[in-house]
Amino acid sequence: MTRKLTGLTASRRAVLQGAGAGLLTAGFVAPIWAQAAPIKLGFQLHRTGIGAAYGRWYERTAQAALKMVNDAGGINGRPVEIVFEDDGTDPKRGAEVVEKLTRQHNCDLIFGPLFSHVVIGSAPRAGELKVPYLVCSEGFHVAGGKLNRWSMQPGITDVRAQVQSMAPWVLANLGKKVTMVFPDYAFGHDHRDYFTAAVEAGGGKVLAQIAIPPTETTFTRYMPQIPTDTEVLYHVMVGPAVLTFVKELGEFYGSGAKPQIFGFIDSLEAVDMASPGLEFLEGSHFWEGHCRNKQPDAPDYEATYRAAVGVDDNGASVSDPKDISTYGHMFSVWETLHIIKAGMESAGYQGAADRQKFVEAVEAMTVIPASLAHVQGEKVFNGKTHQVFGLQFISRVEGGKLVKVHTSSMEDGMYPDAVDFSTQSF
Amino acid sequence: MAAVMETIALTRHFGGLRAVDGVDFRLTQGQIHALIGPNGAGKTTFVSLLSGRIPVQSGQILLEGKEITHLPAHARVHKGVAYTFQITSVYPRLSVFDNVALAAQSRSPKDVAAQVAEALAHVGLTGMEALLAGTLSYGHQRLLELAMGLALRPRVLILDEPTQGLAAGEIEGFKRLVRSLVPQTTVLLIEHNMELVMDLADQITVLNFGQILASGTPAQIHGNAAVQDAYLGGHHAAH
Amino acid sequence: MSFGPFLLLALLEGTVMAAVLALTAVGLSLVFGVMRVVNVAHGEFFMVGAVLAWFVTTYLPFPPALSWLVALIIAPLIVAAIAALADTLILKRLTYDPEATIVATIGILYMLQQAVLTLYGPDARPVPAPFEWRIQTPWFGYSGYKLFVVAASGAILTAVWLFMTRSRAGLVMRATQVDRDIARAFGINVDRVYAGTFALGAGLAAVAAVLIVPIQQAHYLMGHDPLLLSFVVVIIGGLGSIRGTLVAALVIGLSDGVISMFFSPTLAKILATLLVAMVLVFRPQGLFGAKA
Amino acid sequence: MKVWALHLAVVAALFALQFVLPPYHATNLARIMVLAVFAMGYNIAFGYTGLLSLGHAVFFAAGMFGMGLPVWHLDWTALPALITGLAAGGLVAGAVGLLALRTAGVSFMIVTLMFAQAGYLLLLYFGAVTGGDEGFVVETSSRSVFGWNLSEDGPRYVAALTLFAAALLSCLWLVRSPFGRVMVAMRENEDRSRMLGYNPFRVKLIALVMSGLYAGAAGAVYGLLFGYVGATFATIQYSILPMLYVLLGGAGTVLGPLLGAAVVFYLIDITSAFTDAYFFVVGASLVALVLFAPKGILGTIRERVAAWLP
Repeated sequence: MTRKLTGLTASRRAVLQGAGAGLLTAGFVAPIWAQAAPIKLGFQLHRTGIGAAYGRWYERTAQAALKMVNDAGGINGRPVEIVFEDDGTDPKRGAEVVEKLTRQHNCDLIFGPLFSHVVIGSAPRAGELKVPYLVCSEGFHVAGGKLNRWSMQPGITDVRAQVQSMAPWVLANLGKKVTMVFPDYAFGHDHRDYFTAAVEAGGGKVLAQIAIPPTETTFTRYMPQIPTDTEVLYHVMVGPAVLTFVKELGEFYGSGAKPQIFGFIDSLEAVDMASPGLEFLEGSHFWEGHCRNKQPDAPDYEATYRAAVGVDDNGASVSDPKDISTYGHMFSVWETLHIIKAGMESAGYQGAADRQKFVEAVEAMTVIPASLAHVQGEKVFNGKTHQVFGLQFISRVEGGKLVKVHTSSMEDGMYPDAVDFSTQSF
Repeated sequence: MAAVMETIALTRHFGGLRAVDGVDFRLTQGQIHALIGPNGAGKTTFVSLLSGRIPVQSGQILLEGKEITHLPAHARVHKGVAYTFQITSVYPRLSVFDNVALAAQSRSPKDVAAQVAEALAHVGLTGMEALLAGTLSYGHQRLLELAMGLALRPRVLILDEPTQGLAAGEIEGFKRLVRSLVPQTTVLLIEHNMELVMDLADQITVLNFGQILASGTPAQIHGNAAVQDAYLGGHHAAH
Repeated sequence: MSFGPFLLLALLEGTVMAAVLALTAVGLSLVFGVMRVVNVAHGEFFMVGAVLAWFVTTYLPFPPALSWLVALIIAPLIVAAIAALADTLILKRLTYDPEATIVATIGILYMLQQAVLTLYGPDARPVPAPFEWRIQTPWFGYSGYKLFVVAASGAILTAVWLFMTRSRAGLVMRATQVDRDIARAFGINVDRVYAGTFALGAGLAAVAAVLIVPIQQAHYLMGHDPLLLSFVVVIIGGLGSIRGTLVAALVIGLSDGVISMFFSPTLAKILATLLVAMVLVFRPQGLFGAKA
Repeated sequence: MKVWALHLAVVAALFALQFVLPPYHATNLARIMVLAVFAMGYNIAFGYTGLLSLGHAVFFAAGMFGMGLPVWHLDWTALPALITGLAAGGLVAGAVGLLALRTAGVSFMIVTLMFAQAGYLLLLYFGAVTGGDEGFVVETSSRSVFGWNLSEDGPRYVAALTLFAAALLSCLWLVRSPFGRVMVAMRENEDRSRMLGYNPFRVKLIALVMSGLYAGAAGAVYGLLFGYVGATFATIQYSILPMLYVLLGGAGTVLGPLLGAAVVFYLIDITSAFTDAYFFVVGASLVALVLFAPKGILGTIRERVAAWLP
């Protein structure tokens, strides 16, 4: 305890992991780093709790991005360190972790959280501490105006834009009568609200909205609620029971007639497409934030990225082909770190005093071209809503692999600004 | 003579066991009344019904002419019926003062300390206020129990086997104490110690198989052959 | 879907749920009945059983059916051993004081859960079913394995019932349930009976888990739901009454599928939870148990 | 006198600590003080009256949402919202108590657990009003009391300390009052207390409502000081934590909850740096406490050296 009260002890494990890459290359590539104090980035990580399956891959992606940034000379010529702190996927602990990263580890900024309730629970504290808080969450909370000027989402498109840009293609190619199955909490409600609106705007009809409680472990009994005249079944599930859901869907339809199936890859994130019981997905479609199976038209840097994060061409860990990554989402960590680098360099970031300058520098970003740093593709950042917009992919399951059949346009995902953070005070 | 407490056809069965079976009973104001009978005769059940620890099945209980049959136990205490337990039931982890204060403040929140001092003085435990009740000797715990009963300033004080486990010398003191309570308080005593009962009681009621076998003065009870048969059983036969 | 097939599916699902519930809850009921211990860690014994099944099926080089069978034997044995150890090291020393044991089993809950998190990790992992067989009706398909689960649960529950009513060990357990002191006076080693009962209760949870894990996934937080559901079943059936537990499992399993068609499932869960509270308040012997 | 001096000294020391501690630990201490008030409420029910509840999370959440919902939907200012939060904690405790107190012991634990679970699910079910699983942010503009902006470190610490001091001193007064004596009597022997003229149901209900007021106040202030209101605070974990704080610090001691909350907070904070399984510590301490130190830290100290400790 006394040791703790001095405020000096860092998270041992976190420093070992986070600093490892940076310090190694420090002596190697750029000897001047010997004098330069490192830039410390705090990572709010879902290492335990309900978000842990994502957290593991987010940590791995962050390590890979860190290595790449340090290998390329760090940020403003300074080495970079990441301090990881587990938030247990809990909003109370999340706010405490923001505090710890900022005040005990003296991190320059914080990034990385995915689950919305953690983001919403932690963002107020980040705002009070005036520390930039870059979330990798997909939630509509940032652009929805719920948070504050210190919170941004520059690494991944939000749910609203994702679902909205799916609607035109789904209506044109799969059918007009849609039934939606989604988890009965905020993330699912965003899907429900924005996809329904987009379907109706496109002349289609949502026949039924089936909300499933997040604690549910068996789903078959919900399936008779799917109207028989459904042309498209839209599904998105999250959490440890995702595989059960998809398997039971397959059992339910069996070899009988079934509607077109369109799912968000969230329903199968970190799940092997070759799992027994998933054969029925053959020919169905998925939204993908980033194509899990390497596509023939993939740019060169896609291979570099996969090698860096240790993922093979099928989206599995290179060390274990059954260990599937959260490939459709984890690029957001990679890209966020590169936004941090770009923002800090453009702001001439020196230390904590320049945090506001950093936020303003990110707000000033607009078009972000595709590159290794932005491996998922071209993006447009909206400085007013603090939300980035990007391209979305639709893939079809062919021979157990996800084959890209459609890329949305940037405009498909655009919607009117709900907030203008740039006019708010810091 | 006025009855302070009265029961009419009071009944309580447990399954097939008729623990208390149609008892009509009068407790006369200002007396020491003893309730005797063999083990299992229903004495403790009977006083539990009086004090409200066990709900009545049928019949009535009157306190100074007013019906209290279905009044909960704690409300009867406020009406003036106090009960001390067969097995010493002080709060062992609380101080002697707190034990008595709990009783005193239940009656009146005013001047608790003075009331406590008075009750402790009455039973001769003055000076032990700060001790934990659980550290007292058994005899002292019984006295403390009695002090708690007194601090309630009851009209009817029910003592369930108060001398059980007391040394002979302590019993003498106990007798003096109980005598000093009447006639302000009416005492109902369950006792096995016949010598004590004969010496102390103004009136005796004998219960057997849940019914009243006999009732009268000590002399009357002493001469009652039915009581001798039922209660003293083999002892009588040996004569 | 028209009403007939709809009902058929609801009944099928209800039967599976009832079987699973009965199997999960019977251990909890047994432990409460014999030992008067409310085992809050019951769900974690279930979870450990499922995780052990994953380890066994993953690391044994046998075909799925065989390695699953091995898991069905090994996992409950290991879980039972853990439970017996917990009983001897912790519960016995608390002399089975009801409130202290609840606090202690909450502690055991966290310890088991976190130990699994460390050794197994946070991912949900599938365990292959011993066989893949799908029944196709004209209206919907159904998992043949789920029907197997119903049959297996029935067999196991029958075995438990026979054990309790016919075997000497069962007799000893029931004697201890009636009166621990008298049982001791008759020379029954109550300590061993308790350890055995606790182990048996936990082992049954693990058996249920191994049966169910092919239709769910093994995950370190999966014990929460079975625990709450077991509570619901055991309390509505009457604490400690095994027959009541079975009846309640059947009623709740069958009605749940139907109820959640008409109400929101969250609302159904709220109502079930409140029902449990009300049963404890107003009818502590349970809805189906005999009056104590 | 010694007793009041000790407790006032603790309050004074806590006041002084804000100038000494590094800001990280000062904010932690502000959190700990509010959580300690929650635990004090738990202690009134469990430590003093013997009511072992597994549902206190719902009282804390009632206070939090009782404060947060009027601020969010009706644009209330902080002060009246704090009062509704406090009242919500007491009301929910009263409603739960009216039913749950008809049971005792193990049944009481399960009934309170079930009510709390139902409360959590209700928060999710009425997500449109409560923010559901995501919860909601309490706007900084609504977080001022008497012109003090509670989102700033200094005022926040003082506000937490004010609540803590008020709770500590009123708790001290309560347990040394005649009613405090009756609560303890109820814990020690309910049957005997009834025969001294106390209505057990009434005494326990009053104790539970006071406990709920403490928990509600803590929930309301926690939401206000840290700017977030969410349904996770109604989960079972937040019923178990105050129990752990109280068992560790010492059930039935006035300062135990503060000590317990502080030790558990730093146990988790420190061990999370070394292992993912930091909740193992929570489980192991629960087991160790019931096995080896059922009286907790201060309870043991009181027994061995300082019998005067309230």
